[in-house]
Amino acid sequence: MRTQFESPIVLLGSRLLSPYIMLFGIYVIFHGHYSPGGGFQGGALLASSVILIRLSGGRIVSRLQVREFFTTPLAAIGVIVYFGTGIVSILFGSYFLDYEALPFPGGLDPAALRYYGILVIEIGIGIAVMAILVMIYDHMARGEDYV
Amino acid sequence: MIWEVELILYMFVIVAAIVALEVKDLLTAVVSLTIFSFTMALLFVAMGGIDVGFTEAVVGAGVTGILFIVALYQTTIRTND
Amino acid sequence: MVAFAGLLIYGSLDLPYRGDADNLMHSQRSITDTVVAGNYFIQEAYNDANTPNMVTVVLGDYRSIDTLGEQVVVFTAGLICLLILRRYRPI
Amino acid sequence: MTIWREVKIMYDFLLGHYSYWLTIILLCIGLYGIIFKKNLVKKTIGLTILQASVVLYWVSLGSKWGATVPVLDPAYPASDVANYLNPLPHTLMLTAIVVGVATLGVAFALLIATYNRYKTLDEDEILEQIQ
Repeated sequence: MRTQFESPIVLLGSRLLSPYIMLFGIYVIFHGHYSPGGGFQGGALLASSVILIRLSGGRIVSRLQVREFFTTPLAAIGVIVYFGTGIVSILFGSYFLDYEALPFPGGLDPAALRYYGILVIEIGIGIAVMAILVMIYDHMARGEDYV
Repeated sequence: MIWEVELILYMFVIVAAIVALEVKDLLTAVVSLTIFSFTMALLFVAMGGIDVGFTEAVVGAGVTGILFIVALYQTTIRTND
Repeated sequence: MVAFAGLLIYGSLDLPYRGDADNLMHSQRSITDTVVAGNYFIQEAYNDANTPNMVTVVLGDYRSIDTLGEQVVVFTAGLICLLILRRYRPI
Repeated sequence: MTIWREVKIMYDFLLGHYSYWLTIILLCIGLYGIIFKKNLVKKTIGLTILQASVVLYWVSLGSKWGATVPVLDPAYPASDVANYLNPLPHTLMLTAIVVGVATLGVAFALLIATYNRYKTLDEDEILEQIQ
């Protein structure tokens, strides 16, 4: 099963649709406190918007958006953001991943500090899930084309 | 939890699962699996798990279908059963 | 396979009714007189983290080490894909 | 009047147990696909169905009659736990689905490596070539 052909209509439709999917993914990550959503869903939406361009445009067009080189460091950054939050909360005198000692400015009470701590963690999850799904797609679609 | 709706969705899910396993063409099987995943997401929402339904609708109906298609593109579509 | 299904269905006859609010997992105190986790999450989630969505609070605050392990599993799966499918150049 | 009471008990029993039975049927369909199908892609489809059925069982355990979704609404006080669903199974299954997709990627990587080596996906032909 190796048949493929170029179609400008598919590329145009994907380019029309992809930014709105990406915007909705970012909205889902940042609005996950008040409605269903969160890091996993938002990351999967961001990954699907990137994969849509890669699937319709091919390798040359998709290099303009997210380079294939950047996916693995981005996944590592996502894990490090999560883990670093726990380490920072240890350094400021609390348990591992207990957010009530995080150094946010403004003199907030522990409930509000937990609110922002959860937000930081959701961003880390979103970056990691997006990068890893795109990475799996890249290495599967590359296959035997590369040397 | 409206049990009539859940019963109809259960019937759809079981029929889609049987079709996905028994059909001869692998592309048809993948499309039927996508229908299975999306109906499963509707079933989660009918049971009240909206976060689980959202995740299944994004991941199961979107990314899984693309990964199956790419795997078929890299390998073969020929099957014996 | 039919015998296996019949065995599982026979085993499911003694399960509690689905959706009954008086189940053991939905009750206020467990049989050893400790607080059941789900009810504690429902009652105290908004007071602890100012967040209306309880699933987010349980995911990010109460069981955050679980989520950390899950993210490491996903990262490892991506690395395994990279290591299996990468072609090394012949020297 | 005693016959109606028997019918009512039977109706409640069926209403409380039918989802367990249909979930068990779904699990057996997935297990049949794993065991008896010879193509590796069909086996992967069977794995997906099996995982979805287990997720469905957990979500169905967390449901209550007359309760609303676990997002806090000021109209329903949170002190009464019968107003809200149990959020713990939802959280566990949320992570399980994403881990399932990542491990499905690993399965596809192994499958592509197998095809590049043996040029087939049928189980019997692979076993013949190994002999």
